[in-house]
Amino acid sequence: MSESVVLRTIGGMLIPYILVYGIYVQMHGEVGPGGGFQAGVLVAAAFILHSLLFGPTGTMRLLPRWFIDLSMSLGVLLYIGTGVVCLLQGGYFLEYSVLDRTDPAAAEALGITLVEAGVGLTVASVILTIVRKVQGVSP
Amino acid sequence: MIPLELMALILPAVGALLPWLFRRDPKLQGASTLIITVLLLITVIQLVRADETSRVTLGAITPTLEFALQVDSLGLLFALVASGLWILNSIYSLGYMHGVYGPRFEGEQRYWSCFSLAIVAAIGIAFSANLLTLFLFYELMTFSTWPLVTHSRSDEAKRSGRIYLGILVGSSTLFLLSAIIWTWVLTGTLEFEAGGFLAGSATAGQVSILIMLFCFGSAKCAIFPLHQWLPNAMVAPTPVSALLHAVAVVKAGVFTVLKISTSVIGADLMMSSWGAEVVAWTAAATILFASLVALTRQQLKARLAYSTIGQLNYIVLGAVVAFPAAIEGAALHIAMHAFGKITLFFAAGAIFVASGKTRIDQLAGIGKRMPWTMSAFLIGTLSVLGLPPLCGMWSKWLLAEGMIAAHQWAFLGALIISSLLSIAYLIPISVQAFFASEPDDTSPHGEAPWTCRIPLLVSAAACLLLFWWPGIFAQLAGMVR
Amino acid sequence: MSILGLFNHWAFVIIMMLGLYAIIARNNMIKKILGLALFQTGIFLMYITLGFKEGAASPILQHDPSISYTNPLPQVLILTAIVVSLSTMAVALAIVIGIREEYDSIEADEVAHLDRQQREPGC
Amino acid sequence: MLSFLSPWAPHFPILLVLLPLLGAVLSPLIGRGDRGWAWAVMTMGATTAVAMALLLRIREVGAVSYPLGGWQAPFGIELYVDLLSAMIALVVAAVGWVVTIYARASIRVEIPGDRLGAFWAVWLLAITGLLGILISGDAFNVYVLLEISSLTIYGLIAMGRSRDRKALVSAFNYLILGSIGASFILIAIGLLYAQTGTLNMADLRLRLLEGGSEATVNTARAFLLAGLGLKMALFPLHFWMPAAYSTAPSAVAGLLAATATKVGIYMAMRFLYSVFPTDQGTLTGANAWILCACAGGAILFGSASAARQPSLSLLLAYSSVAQVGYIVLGLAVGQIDAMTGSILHIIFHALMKGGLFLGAGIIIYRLGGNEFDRLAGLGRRMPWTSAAIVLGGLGMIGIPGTAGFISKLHLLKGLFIAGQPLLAMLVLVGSVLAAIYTWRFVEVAYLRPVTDEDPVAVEEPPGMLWPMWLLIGSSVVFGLYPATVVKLATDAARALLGATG
Repeated sequence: MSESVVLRTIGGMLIPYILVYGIYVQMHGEVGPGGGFQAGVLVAAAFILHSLLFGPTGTMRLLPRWFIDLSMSLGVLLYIGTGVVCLLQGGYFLEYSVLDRTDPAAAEALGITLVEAGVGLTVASVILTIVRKVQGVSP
Repeated sequence: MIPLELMALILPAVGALLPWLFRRDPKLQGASTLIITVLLLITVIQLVRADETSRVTLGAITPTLEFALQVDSLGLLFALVASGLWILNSIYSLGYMHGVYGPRFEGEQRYWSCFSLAIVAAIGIAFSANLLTLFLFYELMTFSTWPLVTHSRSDEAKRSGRIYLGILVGSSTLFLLSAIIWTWVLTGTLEFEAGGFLAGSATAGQVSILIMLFCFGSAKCAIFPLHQWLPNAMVAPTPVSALLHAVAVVKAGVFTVLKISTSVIGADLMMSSWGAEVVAWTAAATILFASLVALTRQQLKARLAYSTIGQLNYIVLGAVVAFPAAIEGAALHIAMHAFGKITLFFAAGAIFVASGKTRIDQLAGIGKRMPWTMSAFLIGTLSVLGLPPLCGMWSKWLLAEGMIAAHQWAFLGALIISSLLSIAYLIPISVQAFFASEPDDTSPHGEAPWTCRIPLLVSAAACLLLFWWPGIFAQLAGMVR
Repeated sequence: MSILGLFNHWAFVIIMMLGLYAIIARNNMIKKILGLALFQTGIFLMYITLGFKEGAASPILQHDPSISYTNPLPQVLILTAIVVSLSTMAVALAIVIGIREEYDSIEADEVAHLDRQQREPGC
Repeated sequence: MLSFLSPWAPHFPILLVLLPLLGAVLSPLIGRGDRGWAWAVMTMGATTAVAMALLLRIREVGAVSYPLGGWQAPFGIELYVDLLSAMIALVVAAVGWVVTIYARASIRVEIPGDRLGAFWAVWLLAITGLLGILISGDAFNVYVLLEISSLTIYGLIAMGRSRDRKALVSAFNYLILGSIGASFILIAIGLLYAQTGTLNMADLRLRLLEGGSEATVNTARAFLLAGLGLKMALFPLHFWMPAAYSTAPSAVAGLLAATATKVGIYMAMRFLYSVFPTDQGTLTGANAWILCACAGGAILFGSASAARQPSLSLLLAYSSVAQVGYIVLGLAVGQIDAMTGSILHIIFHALMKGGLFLGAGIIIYRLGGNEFDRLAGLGRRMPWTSAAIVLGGLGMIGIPGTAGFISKLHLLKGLFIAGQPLLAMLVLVGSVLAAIYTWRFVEVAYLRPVTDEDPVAVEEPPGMLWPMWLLIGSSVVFGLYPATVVKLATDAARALLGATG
């Protein structure tokens, strides 16, 4: 935890921008460089910065362990769920185009966005978990 | 309807389970085993009487490779001997084990159970339809008799158990199994066939090597230098030595050799191959060697064990010389030697139960205290020597005839010399027992309990009767050639 | 083909061997992990250089059919491999933390020594 | 039997990984302890059913391909399941299921509640990775899935720390070696990709057959073999295994012994025979000889070391080193019967060694460890456990009537046909050595008297007993009635070698 007021103030100001940038990378991943992995790391970085500035326990209060665990599972679930919905729609696993048979192109976009969202969620929470383990913050 | 062949396997297998079911009641354990033994003998007799037998499949590895049973005359001979003597031996076991180890000895269930399993193995070996099945039961026999050898759990028993298992498992996996697989690769089959099936599929050199692998692989026949397990196995309780290490286990070894000679390799190939000659010379040497060693052994059971080694190699010799008369003699010797030798072991055990004596020099004058036992011992001795009017004569006669027919004078000489030597190591025991005077410090004792005495008298009587009426045994042996 | 013709291979092999050396020669477990990371980075470099094409654009779709792209597949693969490597680091660090908790040391020889000590009187 | 699954039939391959993955993800939400366990058992049950159905389907219709996302191979990522992979997948799933059932009690004593964490999730994820390797038709995906299973396995081994802190060290060493091995595999895949420009395994084969730089292909094969050798603990790359198996929680040891190294061997089969070009279906030159030498060394060294270990777990682990040798020997000879023997041994050894490690675990559960000093008189104290261990040991020797015999029979036949009687002798010598190490246990358990201070009878928990007997018993059943499995394995071996002919 940093005692420096400068660091705390400036750092605190940075966090929202990092988050927004993360979300941009996430959403833009479908058409340009980016995607769930990168976005997840950026989002996690924001919270790591938070924990460096305001102490691990502070971040812990913000994002409790059960929440991180949940979002870890939910991310993968989102990924698998998209695939399973494709299965149920009669396609192959992760064959997004069957999500909406009237407009396959839009369905592709929808599918990839959902999957990437899942990846992002999982990556962010996994990285946070790893960092907490190293920080030695027990639940 | 369960086929009789299968029945003969299932009965002793059930017999192996019963002791655990009746673990609370030792009387019931003995009684149930006895009932099983009688049922088994009846089954085997029914099989002998049956005109036709069918092939019974137990399991299959590939469509052409099965665990299967098929009865033939040699197998019936062995099964008949094993199951018949099992009855006597079970009665004897009751008397012996309770006499030596007390009414509820430790490991009682294990003892009865493993005994039954050994009989399963013997029957399985006798009736196996192919080498694979034979190997299955051959190994089952090794592993089921190990707990009997180490029954006392002493350090000596442990050491003997290691030698027992080491030689038997080592030789059977290294030699027998590789011979079996090699045969399989060469011929594509493992099914026994009268007259052999190897001819035409293997070169002379391969046949010779196979013969040696087979014969040294079945180390249960106690051929030199793989005989060491047998004297070591004498650490087991005497009923085990009597039935297993004079009859079932060792005869399984020579049975395997005989079966391979007649039904895998075939007499013609046997006679022309140098491998058979190597085995024959080794067997002849073993016969003489064992007889000489027997002379030096003062432990009664050890002397009997070396005598067994010699007698077993008569059979191996007959099997590899492979002249019809020699084969018939070898087959008959399986039965005839069994009756004689089991009598001797029964007597040795009875002496131990009654007096606690194990050494030959302690037996002076014991004939007066145990007249029944020692008379039976004498009969057994004479039968093993092959003197009329006892059954051991027939098989030796035929073996000698075979050697003469094959012009194998050296082997005939070995037979004769070893017979003379066996007179030297067996007869003095009886002479001493009846005619020497007892040392003064002997504590008085009488005969062994009747459960020990009856089996040995019955087997002694059988030695006598089978001379006059060799009947079914001679017939079966005659069919082998 | 000259020796330097496969310049990228030389580079990746040298980096890998540096990593391997660290794994073998360093006693400190964290340094071993760093060596492992270096080792894996060498391989990533090999993959990425595989996809390189002189004068080609990075593989971002542009609406110009004449442009030639570098091969994107190795980069995608290596992205995955980096994630795998990251997870390996995470697990490795977690285990080292555990070792530190149990043995109060992260020097390989000290830990081995403690294990031996434990065994001898334990028997 | 499994007809209700038939509408899903085309999707069996993906379901095989999807089910355990879903189970793993949901498991933290379900809960720890018994609820997590029940969930894992259900998941594995469903997975096993799918694996069974997949095998039955493949027996009917032949190998199945599944394009992920509908992208057809070689452009998309393909799942490819043939007889070989379906058989091994069934073994992994079924043994995984049985061990999961067993794990309940043993985990409870070996891992304290606060360390339990996401145990069941990691456990299921490991199985997901192993199953994934088996059904993947894409070389790079094999690598990723291999790492997924390996990483989870490192974690699972490390959880043995509560019983024995050495578990952490062995997990660390395994991690370092395993990662180096995986990196070698990654290099090999990279070289193959550089040579051919494809990652699809079937496509790789076609393009490699067209020719190309032999040096690149050979280098790739060398890297692959070194990497896989580490993963499957092939002598002399086996150091990590005894330490890891003997310190891991006993349920984990059972799972690993039965499945993890087997999957490594499967990969070797897959790559060597259906990716790399072979000469008439056999390996040639240095490849074959190096593998044979390693296998021979494994058999002799593994069996001989097993006889000298101080505890049952270590004995079993070294025995595994030897058994891997048998399998690799059959693989290296590349003769159809030998290959059948190898495939059979993968399956049967999984059953037997899995069962044996479960037995060793029961002893740990009750006596706190399984050093031979503690096992005196075990035959009377824990009769059912000891009997199962003896039976499994007989299988290791290859006594007829046990499954071990069936596989060794085929292996030996293949070696004889391939004109390698010396190697066959080596296998037989290995069997004799196996008899020695098995008998070491037998003598201690049955001949050494119970020491006075110990209570004579020890209760054997039924929840652990019957999974062990299920594995050991099935190995005996397969020893007597192996026809179906042998037929399948022969077909699989023929497909594997014939694909190259």
